[in-house]
Amino acid sequence: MALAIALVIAVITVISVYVFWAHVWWLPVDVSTHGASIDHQFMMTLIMTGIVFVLAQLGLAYFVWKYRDRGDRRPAKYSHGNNALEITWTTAAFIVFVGLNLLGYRSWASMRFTPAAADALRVEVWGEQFQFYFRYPGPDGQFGPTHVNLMNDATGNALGLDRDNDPASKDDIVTATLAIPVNREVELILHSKDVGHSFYVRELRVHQDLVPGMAIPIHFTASEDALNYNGGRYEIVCTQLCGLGHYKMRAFLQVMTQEDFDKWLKQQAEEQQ
Amino acid sequence: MEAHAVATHAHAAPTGFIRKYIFSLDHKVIGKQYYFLALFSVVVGILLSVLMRWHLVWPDARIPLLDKLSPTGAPGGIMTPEYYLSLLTMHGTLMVFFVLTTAPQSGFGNFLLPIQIGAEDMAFPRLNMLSFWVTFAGLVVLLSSFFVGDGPPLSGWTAYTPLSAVGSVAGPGEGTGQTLWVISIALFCVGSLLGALNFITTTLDLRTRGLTLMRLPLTCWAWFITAVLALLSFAVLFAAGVLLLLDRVGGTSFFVPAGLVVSDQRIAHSGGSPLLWQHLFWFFGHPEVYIAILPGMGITSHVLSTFSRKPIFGYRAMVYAMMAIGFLGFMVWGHHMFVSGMSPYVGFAFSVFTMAIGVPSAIKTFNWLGTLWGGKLRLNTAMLFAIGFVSLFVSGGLSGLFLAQPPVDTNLHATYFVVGHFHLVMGVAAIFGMFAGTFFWFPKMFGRMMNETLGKIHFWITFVGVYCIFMPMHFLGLEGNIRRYSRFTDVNFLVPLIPLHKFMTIAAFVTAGAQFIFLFNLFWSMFKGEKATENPWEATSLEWTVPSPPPFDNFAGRHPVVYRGPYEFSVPGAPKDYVMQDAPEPVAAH
Amino acid sequence: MASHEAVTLGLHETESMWAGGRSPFAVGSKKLGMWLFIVSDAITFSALLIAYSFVRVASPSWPRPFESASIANATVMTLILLTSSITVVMAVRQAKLGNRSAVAGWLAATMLGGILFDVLHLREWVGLIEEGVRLFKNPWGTPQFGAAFFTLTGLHMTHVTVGVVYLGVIAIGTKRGKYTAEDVEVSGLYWHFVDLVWMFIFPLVYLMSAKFA
Amino acid sequence: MHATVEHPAEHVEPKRIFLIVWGFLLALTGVEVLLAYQSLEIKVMLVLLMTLSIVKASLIIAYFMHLRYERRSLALVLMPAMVFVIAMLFVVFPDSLRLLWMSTQ
Repeated sequence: MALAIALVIAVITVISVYVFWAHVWWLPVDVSTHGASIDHQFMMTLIMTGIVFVLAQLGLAYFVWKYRDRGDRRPAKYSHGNNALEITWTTAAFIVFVGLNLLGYRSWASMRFTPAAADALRVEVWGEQFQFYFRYPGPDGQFGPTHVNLMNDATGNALGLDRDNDPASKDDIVTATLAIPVNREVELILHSKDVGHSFYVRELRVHQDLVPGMAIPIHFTASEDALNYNGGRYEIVCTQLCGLGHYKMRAFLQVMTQEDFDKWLKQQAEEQQ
Repeated sequence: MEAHAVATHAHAAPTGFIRKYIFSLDHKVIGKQYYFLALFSVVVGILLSVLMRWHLVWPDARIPLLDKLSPTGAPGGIMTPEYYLSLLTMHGTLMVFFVLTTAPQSGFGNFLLPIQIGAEDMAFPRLNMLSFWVTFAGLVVLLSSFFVGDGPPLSGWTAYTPLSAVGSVAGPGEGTGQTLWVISIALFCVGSLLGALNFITTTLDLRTRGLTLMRLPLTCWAWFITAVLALLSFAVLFAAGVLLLLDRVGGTSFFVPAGLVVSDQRIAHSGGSPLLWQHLFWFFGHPEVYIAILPGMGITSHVLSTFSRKPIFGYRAMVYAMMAIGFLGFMVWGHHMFVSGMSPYVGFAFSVFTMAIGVPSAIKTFNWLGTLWGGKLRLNTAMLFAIGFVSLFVSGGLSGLFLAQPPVDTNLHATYFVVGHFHLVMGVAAIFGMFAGTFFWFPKMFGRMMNETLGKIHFWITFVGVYCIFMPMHFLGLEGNIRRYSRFTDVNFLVPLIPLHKFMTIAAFVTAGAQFIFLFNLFWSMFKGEKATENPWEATSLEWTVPSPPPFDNFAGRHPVVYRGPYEFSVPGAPKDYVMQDAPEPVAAH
Repeated sequence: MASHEAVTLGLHETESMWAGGRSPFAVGSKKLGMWLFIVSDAITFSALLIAYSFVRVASPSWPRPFESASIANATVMTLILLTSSITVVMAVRQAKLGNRSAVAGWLAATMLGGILFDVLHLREWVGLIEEGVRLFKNPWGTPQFGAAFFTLTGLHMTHVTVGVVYLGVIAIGTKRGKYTAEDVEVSGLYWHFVDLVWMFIFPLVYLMSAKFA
Repeated sequence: MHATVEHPAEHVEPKRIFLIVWGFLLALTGVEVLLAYQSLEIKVMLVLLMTLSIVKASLIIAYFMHLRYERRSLALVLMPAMVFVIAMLFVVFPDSLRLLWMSTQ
C-alpha cells in the first residue's frame, strides 16, 4: 500500500512535469511587444512552483513509503516540531512568494498604469449578446455620440449612431472585424451594450472585461511577428459569461501593415456610405 | 466570581420520532442532518457535472432520460447551450454552498465540536435546529428552480450583474429561476450566520475544564476560525443578496448602470455599477473559499497525526497559519477581478496580499510533511484520503500562485487553468477532507466500521481519477481554453483541444461511477458494518472516550477534565503509544 | 481561578482564564451570542451603507431634497430612539436589582418609543411616496436616491419592529418570572444596536441630503 | 447548555452616568444637525459627521451596551474584527471614484 501510493504520487508528478517541460500543451505564440515580460513572469513562476511541486510531492511520496508501519517495534518519533525550522520556511516562503510578485510589478504597470501614447490608434470595441462591433473614428478623429434609443440590431444600427444629425458620427466606421496596423500602438476603448463581456486575444496577451456603464481603455502594440502567423489573423473571444450564446461570441483581429490598414479602412468607409 | 458552566442539560432527551430525528435539538442528529443534506447535494452536483462533461465533448449527442428531466432544456435529449449554463450554475451553487460549506463545517463540526470540547451540546440547541432548517429551506428553494418556467438561472454561481439583475430579457432562467437563486442564497446566509455564532460561542464558552485554546484539537480550531469567517463574510453576502433581489423585483439599480440595451430592449435601470456587485460578492466569495477548505485542513491534520502515531508537527504554527489564512482571506478578494475594470493600483495591492496568503498555506503543507516524517504510518482509508488531501492541496495551491499575479493572470483568467486550480484546491481537496472525516468518524457517528477494502478501492479510483480530470485543465488553460463554453466547436483554437477534453470526460465518468462504491459502503456499513469499539483508531481526543455512538448528552452526565494537548502519540515512557487528553496520570514529556 | 487548580491541570497561571469550564469573558453565552449577532449585523448594515455611498460617489448630482421639516422630523426620531435606549438601560438596571414589574414598565416605555419611531417614520415614507419617490425614481434627479433611502431605512425599520416584538416577549416573560436579568440585558443589547445603526443612517441619509434654506 | 453568570449587586452602575451619556448623545445630535446647515465642502462635512457619529456609537457601545464594564478581552475580541472588516469594505471606493470619469452615463 505504501509503495503503491508513493509510486502513484511520483508518477503523477513526473507526468505533470513532463507535460509542462515538453510543451505538449503550451502558451500560444506571443505577437505583442509587452507579451515577453508576461511570459517571462510566467516562466519564473512556473520554475519556482515546479521546484516546490516536485519537492513536496516526492517528499510526500517518500515519507509515506519510508515511514510506513512495518510492524516492527520501532516507535514513532516523539516531536512537537521545530521552531527554527518553522521560522526558516516561513521566511523563505514569504521572500519567494512576495518577491516573485514584486518582480511582475513593471509588467503590470506598463500595461495598466500608463495611458496610451497620444498618437495611438483609437478604436472602440462594443460587445453585445453575442457579438463584437468595432468603431473607428474616421478622418475627423472623433467618435460620435451613441444614442440608446437608436440602438437596434434589426435596423443595422447596433451602436445607435445618428449619422444625419451628429457631424462626428458621419464618418465613423463600424466593422465586424478589428483590423490594426503592425508596430503601432493601439488604444481600445471597451464598451458593453448589455451585460458583461470580455475581450481576449491569446496571442496578444490582452484580456479585459467589457463592463456595462464603463468605458475602459487598454493599449498594446502588435509586434512585427504578428504578420507572420496565420496570415495575421487572430481570434477575439468573449471570456465573461454573457448568456446562452457565450460559446460562439467571437470576432477576428487582423494585423496589417500600415499601408494595407489605410487601404482597408478606406474601403470600409466607402462600403458604409 | 463567576459560576462554572451549568451542569444540567438544557433540554431533556426527546422521545417521539419527530423530536428525535426531524426537529431534533441534539447536535449529533443535526450534524448528521447536515451531512446527509450535503451528501444529497453532492450526488446531484456530481450528476450535473457528468451531464456537463458529456455535453461538452459530444454536444449533439442524445443523453438518455435528459428530455424527461427537462423537455425544454434538452429537447429530444440533446442539451441546449442555455441548459448547459443552467446546469453549470446549479453545479457551482450546490457544490460551493450546500456541499463545501455545509458538510465539513456544519456537518462534522456539529457532530464533533461539542464532544471534542467535552460539552453536552452546542451553546444554542434551538438556534442550531433553526440553522439547519433554514439551510434546508434554502436548498429546497434552489432546487425548485429546476421546475419553474424556463429552468434554473444561467449566470453562474457568481451571478454577475447585469446578467443576473435585468430579468428574463437576458436569457432563459433569468426570470423566476434567478429570483429563486437569490432567495436561496439569502436563506443560506441566515442559516450560516446563526450556525457561525453558535459555533463561536460554543468553542469559547463550553470547553471543559483544562481544555485551553492551545489544547484544542486542530479540527476545533478549524471550525472556530471558519465560523469567524462565516460570521463576518456571510453578513456582506446577505446585504448584496438583498440589494440584488431589490434590483430584480423592486426596480432599484444598485448593480445596473444606465443606458443598457439587451436584445434590442431598453433597460429602465440607471445609476448602478456591476463592479459594486463583484466587490460585495467576492468580499464574501474569497473568505468562502477558506470556509470550504479550513475544516478539511483541520480534519487532515487530525487524521495525519493520529495515523502517523506522532504529535502534529508545529501545533502552534498550524493554529497561527489558520488564523493568518483567515485574516488575509479578507484582504485578497480583488484577485478575482484583475481584468474586471477594477482600479489596477488596487489590483496590484490585492496581488501582494494574495501571494502572502501562500505563506501560511506553505507552512501548513510543510507541517503535514513534518508530521509524517519519522512516523509509524497506518495506511487505512482515512489516512489515504488525508495523504491525498495534502497532495491535491499542493497541486491546486501552487497553480494559485500564477493566478495571483496580475500580469500572469492576464492570459489565464477565465480559462480552464482557473477551473483546474479551484477544483483541485477547494473542491476535490475539501471533498477528500470529507472522505477522510467520514472514514475516521463513521464508527463514532454510526457505531459501526466502514469496509476498508471497498474504501481503498474507492480511494484509488478517485485519487487517480481526479488528477486525470483536473490536472489537464491546467494544460488547457495555457492554451487559452475558455471556461463556461457549452461547446468548443465554434472557436478555431479550441477545436484541437477536444481530444483532451474527451479524455477528461471519460475520467470524470469513471470517477463519478466510483462514488457509488462509497455510497454503497456508507449505507451498507451503517446497518451491516462491524460493530465499532469506543476507540477503534487508538486516538486521543475526547470523542474517543465515549461509547460509539455517544449517548444523548455525550458524556452521560460526566464532565471530563483535560490534562494535555490532543496529539500525544508515542510519548516516551507511556504504557501505550497514545495518551488520552483526559488521562490524569503524569507522563514524562509535555 | 485558584492556582491550585491550574497546577493540577498542568497549566500556567496566565492560561487559567481560557482554561475551560467557564466563559473566558465572564459573560453568559446568550450575551456573547448576541454580541456576535450584533457584529455580524453591523457588517450587513455597513455593506449597505457602503453600497449607498458607492452609488452616491459615482453619481455626480445627488439630490438634497430634505426640507427642514423633514430634518426636524428625523431629529425628533433620533431623540426618541436615544431616549428609548435610556429606558432600556433602566429596565436592565431594574432587572439586576430584581424588580420584575419595574422591568416590564421600562420595557413598555421602550416599546412605546420604538412604536413612535416607526409611526413617525412611516408617516414620512407615505409623504415621500406621495411626492413621487419610488425605488427607481424620484422628482429630484438621480433615481438611486429613492432606492438607497428606502432600502436603508426600510431595513432599519424592520429591525426596530422586530425589536419591539422582542422586547414585548421579554417584558411579559420577565413579569411572569420566565426570563432572568441576563435575558433582559441581552434584549437591551439588541435595542441599543438598533439605536447605534441609526446614529449612522441619520447623518448619512438625512443630514447629507438636507436642503439649504 | 449555556455558561451563565450571576451578577452580584455591586455591578449595577449608578443612574447618573447613563443620564450624562444620554445628555452627551443628545448634544452631539444637535451639533450634527447644526453642522448640516453650514456651507461646508461635502468631504469636510462627511468627515465631521462621521467623526461625531463614531463618537456617539462609541458612547453607546461603551456605556449603554456595557462593554466598558465587561472584561477587556471581550472588547478586544469583538471590536477589532468588526472594525477590520468594515475598513476593508472601504476598498471599493477607488472604483466608485473611477466611475466618475470612466462612466458612460
